[in-house]
Amino acid sequence: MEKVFKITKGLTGVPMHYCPGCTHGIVHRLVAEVLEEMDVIESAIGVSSVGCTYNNYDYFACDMLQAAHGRAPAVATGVKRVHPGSLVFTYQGDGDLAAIGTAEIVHAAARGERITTIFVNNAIYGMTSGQMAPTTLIGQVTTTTPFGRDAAIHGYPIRMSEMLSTLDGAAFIQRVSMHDVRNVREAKKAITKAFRLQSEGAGFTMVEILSTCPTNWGIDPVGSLEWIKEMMIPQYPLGVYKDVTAGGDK
Amino acid sequence: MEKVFKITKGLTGVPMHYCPGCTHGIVHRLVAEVLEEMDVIESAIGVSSVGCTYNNYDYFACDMLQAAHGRAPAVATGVKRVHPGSLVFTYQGDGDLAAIGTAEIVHAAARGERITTIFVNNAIYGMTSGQMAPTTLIGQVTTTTPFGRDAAIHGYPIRMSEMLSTLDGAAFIQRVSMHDVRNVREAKKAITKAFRLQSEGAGFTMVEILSTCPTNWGIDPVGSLEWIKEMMIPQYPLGVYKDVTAGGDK
Amino acid sequence: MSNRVLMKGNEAIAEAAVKAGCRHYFGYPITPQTEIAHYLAKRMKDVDGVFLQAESEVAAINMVYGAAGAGARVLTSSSSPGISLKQEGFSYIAGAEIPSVVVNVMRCGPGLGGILPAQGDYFQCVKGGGHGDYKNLVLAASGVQELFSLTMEAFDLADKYRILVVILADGTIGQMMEPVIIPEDTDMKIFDKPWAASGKKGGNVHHTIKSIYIDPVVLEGLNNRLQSKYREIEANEVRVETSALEDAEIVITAFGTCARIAKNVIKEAAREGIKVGLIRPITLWPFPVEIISETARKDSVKAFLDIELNAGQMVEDVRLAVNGKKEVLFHGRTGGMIPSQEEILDIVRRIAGGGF
Amino acid sequence: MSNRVLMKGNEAIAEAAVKAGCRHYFGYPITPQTEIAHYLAKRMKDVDGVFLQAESEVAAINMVYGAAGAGARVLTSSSSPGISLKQEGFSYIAGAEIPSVVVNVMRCGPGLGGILPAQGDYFQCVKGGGHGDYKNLVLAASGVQELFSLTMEAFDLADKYRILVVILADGTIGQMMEPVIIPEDTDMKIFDKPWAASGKKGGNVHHTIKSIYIDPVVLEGLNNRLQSKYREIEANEVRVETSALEDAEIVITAFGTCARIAKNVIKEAAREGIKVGLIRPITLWPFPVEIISETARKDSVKAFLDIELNAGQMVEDVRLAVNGKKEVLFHGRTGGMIPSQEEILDIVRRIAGGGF
Amino acid sequence: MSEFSIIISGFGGQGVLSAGRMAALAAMLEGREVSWLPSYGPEMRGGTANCSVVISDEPIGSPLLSSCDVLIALNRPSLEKFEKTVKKGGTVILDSSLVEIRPSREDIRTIAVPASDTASENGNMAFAGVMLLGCLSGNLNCYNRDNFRKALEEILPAKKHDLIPLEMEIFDKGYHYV
Amino acid sequence: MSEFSIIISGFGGQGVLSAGRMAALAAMLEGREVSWLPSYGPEMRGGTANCSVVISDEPIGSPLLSSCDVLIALNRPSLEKFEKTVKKGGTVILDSSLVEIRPSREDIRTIAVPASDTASENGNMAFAGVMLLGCLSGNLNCYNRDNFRKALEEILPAKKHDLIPLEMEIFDKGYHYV
Amino acid sequence: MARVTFDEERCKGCGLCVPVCPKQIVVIRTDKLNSKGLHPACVERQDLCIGCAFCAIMCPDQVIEVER
Amino acid sequence: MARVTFDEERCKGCGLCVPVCPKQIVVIRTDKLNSKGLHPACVERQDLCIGCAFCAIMCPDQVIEVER
Ligand SMILES: Cc1ncc(C[n+]2csc(CCOP(=O)(O)OP(=O)(O)O)c2C)c(N)n1
Ligand SMILES: Cc1ncc(C[n+]2csc(CCOP(=O)(O)OP(=O)(O)O)c2C)c(N)n1
Ligand code: SF4
Ligand code: SF4
Ligand code: SF4
Ligand code: SF4
Ligand code: SF4
Ligand code: SF4
Ligand SMILES: [Mg+2]
Ligand SMILES: [Mg+2]
Repeated sequence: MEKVFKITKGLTGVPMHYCPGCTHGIVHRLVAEVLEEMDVIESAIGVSSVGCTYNNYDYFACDMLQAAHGRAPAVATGVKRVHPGSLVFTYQGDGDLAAIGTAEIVHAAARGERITTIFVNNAIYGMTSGQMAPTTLIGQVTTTTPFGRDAAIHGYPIRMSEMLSTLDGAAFIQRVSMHDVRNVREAKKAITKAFRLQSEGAGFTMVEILSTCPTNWGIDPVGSLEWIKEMMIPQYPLGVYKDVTAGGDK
Repeated sequence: MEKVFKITKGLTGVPMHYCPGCTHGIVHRLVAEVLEEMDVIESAIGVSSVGCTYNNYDYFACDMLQAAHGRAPAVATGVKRVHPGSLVFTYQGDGDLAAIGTAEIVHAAARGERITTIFVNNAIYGMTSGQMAPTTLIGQVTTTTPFGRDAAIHGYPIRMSEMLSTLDGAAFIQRVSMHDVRNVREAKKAITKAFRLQSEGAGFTMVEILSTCPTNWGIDPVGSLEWIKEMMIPQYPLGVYKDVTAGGDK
Repeated sequence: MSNRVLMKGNEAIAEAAVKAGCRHYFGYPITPQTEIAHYLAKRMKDVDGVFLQAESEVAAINMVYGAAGAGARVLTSSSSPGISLKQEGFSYIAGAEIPSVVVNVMRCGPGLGGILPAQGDYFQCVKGGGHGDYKNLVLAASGVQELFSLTMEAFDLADKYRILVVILADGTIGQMMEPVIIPEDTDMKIFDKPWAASGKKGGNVHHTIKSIYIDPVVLEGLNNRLQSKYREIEANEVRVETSALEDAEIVITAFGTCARIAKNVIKEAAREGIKVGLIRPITLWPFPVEIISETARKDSVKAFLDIELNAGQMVEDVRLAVNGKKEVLFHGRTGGMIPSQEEILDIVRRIAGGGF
Repeated sequence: MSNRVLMKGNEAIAEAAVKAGCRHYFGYPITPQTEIAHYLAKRMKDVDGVFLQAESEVAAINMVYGAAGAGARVLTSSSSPGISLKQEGFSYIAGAEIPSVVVNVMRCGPGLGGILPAQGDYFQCVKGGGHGDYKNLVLAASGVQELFSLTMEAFDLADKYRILVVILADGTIGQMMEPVIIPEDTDMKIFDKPWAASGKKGGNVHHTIKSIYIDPVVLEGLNNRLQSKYREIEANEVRVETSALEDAEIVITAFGTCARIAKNVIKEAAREGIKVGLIRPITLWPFPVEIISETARKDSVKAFLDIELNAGQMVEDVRLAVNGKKEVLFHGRTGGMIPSQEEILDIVRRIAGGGF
Repeated sequence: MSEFSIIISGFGGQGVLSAGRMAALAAMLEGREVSWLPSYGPEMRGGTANCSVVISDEPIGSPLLSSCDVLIALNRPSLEKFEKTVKKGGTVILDSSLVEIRPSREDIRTIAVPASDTASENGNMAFAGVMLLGCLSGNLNCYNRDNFRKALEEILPAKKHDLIPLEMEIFDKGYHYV
Repeated sequence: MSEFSIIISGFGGQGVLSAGRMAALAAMLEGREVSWLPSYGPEMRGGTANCSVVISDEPIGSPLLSSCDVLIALNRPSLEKFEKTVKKGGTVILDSSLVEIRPSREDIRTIAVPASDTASENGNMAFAGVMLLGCLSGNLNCYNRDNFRKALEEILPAKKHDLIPLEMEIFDKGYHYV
Repeated sequence: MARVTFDEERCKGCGLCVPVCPKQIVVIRTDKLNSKGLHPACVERQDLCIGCAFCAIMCPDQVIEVER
Repeated sequence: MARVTFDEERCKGCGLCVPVCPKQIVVIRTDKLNSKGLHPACVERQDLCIGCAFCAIMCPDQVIEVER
């Protein structure tokens, strides 16, 4: 018998601290598997951000820097300009990337910075106990929208993939989801493509990943997958939003 | 005889400090004329930003706040939430709005904040002596791109109107230009519409205005108008990018 | 005593702000002060107020600039890294003299550090983390009831002096619960704000809120005016709690949580016959210079012992006030560690015995 | 003398960085230091370096964090409001112990203020404008040649101690031109950076650059380590220029531009028979405590006079060092105003006459 | 009783923080001075949690405890971690349904209450804490039954008020446990 | 000459800052210590500009001047503003083509040079400053002709080097002007 | 023939692996607690396993390895 | 009949008003300096002015008023 599924060397093996059923863990594995498959664990440099994944520098086997909240793209830019030959990626949540870090991600994309952003959108601030994120859905109850997000007061959810796709520096942007096996596989393909395009110097690449937060959504892990499908995907349609290697943009 | 063109009461009359031929001056007059025509000089509140227009609080006749570099939309948000009945506008340059202030403008738009942003795009940092702006054209020589802006190093120009139009909170976004009489008139119509939609509570409104910087472009004032037409408009096409009152978006 | 309620420090801040007539909150989440936002997200609805989660701390402080510059009572809150991001805003608010109230529930640093209690932002908030010459009025409570009253007062002080008031608490003060008596009717002063940019409202005064002055003579004029305002505050607004100073041989200086621990130490030490007193600055700025320098002049006093949750920050102000008259010793813990009563008692014993 | 070139202070900083092997610059424009960027935008091309204009000061300092954390020598530069925005970054860099060099060519504040020279960011850069306990190594030149050498040294100091070094200059120092001798060959040390996150390069050490430690014991450990590093720097790296201290009755303390003016004053005063000396801290931190406290102990010294382009900041460190032994007087100008030689001389005369 | 300090400790999900809050509230309603201080931190999630409660007839000095009069331990790691902080002559109240070991010290009193078992027998495992708080009250008199009931009423949302009689029943079981 | 201070002042576009820089550079090439300090500010644009130059045989104290040995005034407001800063016995060199008034003080020497007129007669209005610098050199000996030429060569971009002979001609006119 | 192995100590009992198993052989052992105090998942009838690895793909905690 | 008035003291001589005049009657007076030291614009043949206000619309400095 042969191992058809084994734990990737792209991870250190340190047990992760995420809540039971939080799909951040799946995303980590996918990224790590792609690092292993591309044989870049030894040269890649990752940037952790501030969110529940603040300490994933302990989980990824490559060299890692922990960036200030929202600033991972700037940190990654610094890293990449020093090591243009290394694969450089950021791992960021929706609060990190779409709120405080808006300017940094927009400008990394506009510069066509040759980095890849793994953007985990769980429609909430997980780490700080469930406040509204820029991607929180209209009507969603959070600790800072106790009566549900009301567009008239708190504004509308931001679709980052769509927004960043308007920038010329963005080479590849795809939105994927963790809600079932097929989509998890699709996500891995997207990450592979993003990393590959990065190595080819195509420009800025990003994979937006719809992910669960059972704890702060107050939904059990399996139900949370359903919530992605039923509630999130209508607001955040999956697909490729930018692909310089394709004929045109979606 | 009747005055067919007189100096608007929307301006204080204080002589402006802009360089000869700088079209910032025209933009000021247009905004002030609309304030006068809408009879809101007494109630409107404007927010100056940091750029050559840092002190236009002395030029506009309404109450004004001077905001930190890039933060005018946040300041205006604070003002508007206190005085929801007042017309509130920001006046920002391309460095201010599209570089350091990226997060603030994106989120004011995403929130559908009921303010109007007058965004003066002159493809350069005027105030600080001609550095590259996010909107600087590829190949354009500036004090920080002495060999011309090179996309591979400095990235691509950002089209803010297009980018912000992807946000649901944006009610009206139009790009206009100062390069001739017809376009100046069109600009005034756009400002009028934006202010009107704001008073109707439609959401965030913005008018992007292509404007000259003869001093830092190193082109005489009349030649600068030509440069807008020949060089800037191909990169920044004029038109309405978002209009919730229209059938669809452009 | 029946109207006492058991409240977290963070909740007390939030409720006190509402009682003080604050109807606008702008903030960005960060531990350990998120309860302020959670509380106000609900509470502002009752009072027709505005709770707005900003996109960042930078945006939040600039929303404060706008809303308070337009005449409202406004609150924002954050914790250490978030307060660092607000430093440009602090300086602008000082320059434009906009009354504002900012809460900093300190966590441990530097950098991302940790979320446990610390007092490492004394320099930042008291000396000036932003650029240029300015002062914040800094209030430090050591219990929840006091936090409640100081928060209410903060709004009056801010309006009175057109200054930024920082409520500086460590994580312990923000997270702990104690009984609070909430005043039914408040006698909050109503401040006229003729300077505010609130729309000329039919009048013809053109209001501008700004901190830029191109002419150096004029800008120096602003600075001189600010400095004399600061001297006035120093003269009028010092608040300090002292205890057992009369015959103290050792005087502990401490604020917030450390002062609470010190009180236990004083009792214990007294039992052992060591006379320890306490000076607890409530206003960190204006700093209680006078009482400290007076105390330093007393023959009964052997030494000062400054205790902080940091590597030594307020101790500089204590030394400046003592001005060489007595020795000023320091004991600090960092990283979220808190000195135990025994630990301090031990130091006190050694000082009393001459062996520190 | 033939290889002397006439250079602006800002240009000298830029060229010195290149000479020191710095090949990465990240910055955001702001007066009065834009010439650093203009110079490097050209110069980096010659040396295959990277000049990148960041989208903001916040982005710039975080690019520094990344690039220096990945092992490179990196420079950023800004002026007062921009430095305020970098304070979170300063604290992160301190926590992660990333060697970095940051230039602050100060302008006048607070707020947007003005662009003329000032020294109002002393507290921010020396005491800690960011959160938590940390120190920057702060170098203050008072001439262009010195600025050149200190900038070069800054990179060595940063690498040696894994610390953020601030080159703190006022607008005058940045804008003025003086002859500079540019060393042909430099004996810059090459520092091994085994800690850097530069890709494991086939090795199997997993490098992480971070400032977060959840366990308070561990975080206190980091803090203790940082503090002992700071004590080491205090012991080894103090730089100070003194002049005419031997028999001085009045000792002026001043840095940067003010120290230049003071030198003229000393000459003039000597002509009038008033003995004035100067202590000019070159490292603002570590502060030259020893020489000041020694001088304070001298009987010949009557008083100290601290001169700054602010409302009184370094004077606190002078007072801490003097520790009550002599009076420390202060004279400051703000808003872009610079005290004239006559103005200071007048004060000196009054002190000498006992009437200040 | 002039000053009285309690540490309550257990797993994250066991309601340790709100148990402490209830005790503090009950004592406050009795007219006493109280303070409650939680452990907090990201490691809280899933890990252990504890809180410190001080009840006093005078203004309270430090809410931080380096030693306590009573330790209420809801799991084994809590007992192991905090046993040494109990003052000489102090008390350990432990949930014997979950904690199989006993304190090794001789100078303290131990009350082993089968709280979780009793609570689940009475229909709700979550009320184990209430039984221990009853035991605390019965044995150490820091708040009375009435005030505990008032505290429950204040803390519980209206829709859970129908559970109060059951909780008081369990409280009484603890109260009379020795 | 041990220390020698010059203020050069005029309108923004008149090349006042680079004139000062040329003087400083020429003196430096002569082996002297020099400092040059510009006025700067946003009001510069279109407004007036000035710079301070100190030339010395010893290390220079302050580069900031509250008084000067020589004032070179290229417009009337400059003369009016800085006249009082000239030291007793000092010198004012002014462009008499542009400045119609004369200093009111008796204790200073005035050299009125028709610089702009001479320069435009010789084909380039922009060289007025060079004539005044020539006058400075001829009358006050702070740098010699050769070093001034070298300074020009260093400052001017290669493509403008063909103008140097013309500039030196104008320099000489200033040099011999009294 | 296929084999699936669960590292029970790493398991958090989230149940994501349960519904995706085409053979419905993955269950949460409510009768057992691992040292984290959580109920681990396990496979009930190893023999039915087809080695599709769906369970492993959905597991966020690197609990599962699959051989075939 | 129309009249156009230039406030010469405010004028910066930028020339933006010159090419837009359909009657080509606006000129920069290179022979004259205002107190800012700049050459102001003026209209040469008032009588030809049609009051279209194009000049005023393009003027950045509120120099021009037009009557008709
Ligand atoms: C400057 C700063 N502001 C705020 C915080 C507090 N904070 C930590 S994580 C976080 C949000 C996390 O949300 P997200 O990025 O969506 O990540 P998630 O936890 O949901 O994965 C915030 C606001 C901080 N650490 N630093
Ligand atoms: C925090 C901060 N950073 C930088 C500056 C310096 N600064 C002033 S204006 C400006 C850019 C202005 O460019 P833009 O917004 O395009 O306006 P323009 O002058 O072109 O109209 C900059 C970088 C500042 N004042 N504050
Ligand atoms: S809080 Fe939410 S996002 Fe964070 S680890 Fe738990 S489930 Fe995942
Ligand atoms: S510098 Fe440019 S943008 Fe600024 S006033 Fe002058 S021409 Fe206008
Ligand atoms: S490998 Fe497939 S069949 Fe086997 S247990 Fe896992 S999901 Fe079920
Ligand atoms: S998905 Fe993984 S962690 Fe979750 S129950 Fe299954 S094996 Fe355990
Ligand atoms: S109003 Fe029209 S016709 Fe008259 S001067 Fe102006 S542009 Fe020419
Ligand atoms: S456009 Fe206005 S400022 Fe320019 S030349 Fe004409 S009148 Fe003068
Ligand atoms: Mg999230
Ligand atoms: Mg611009």
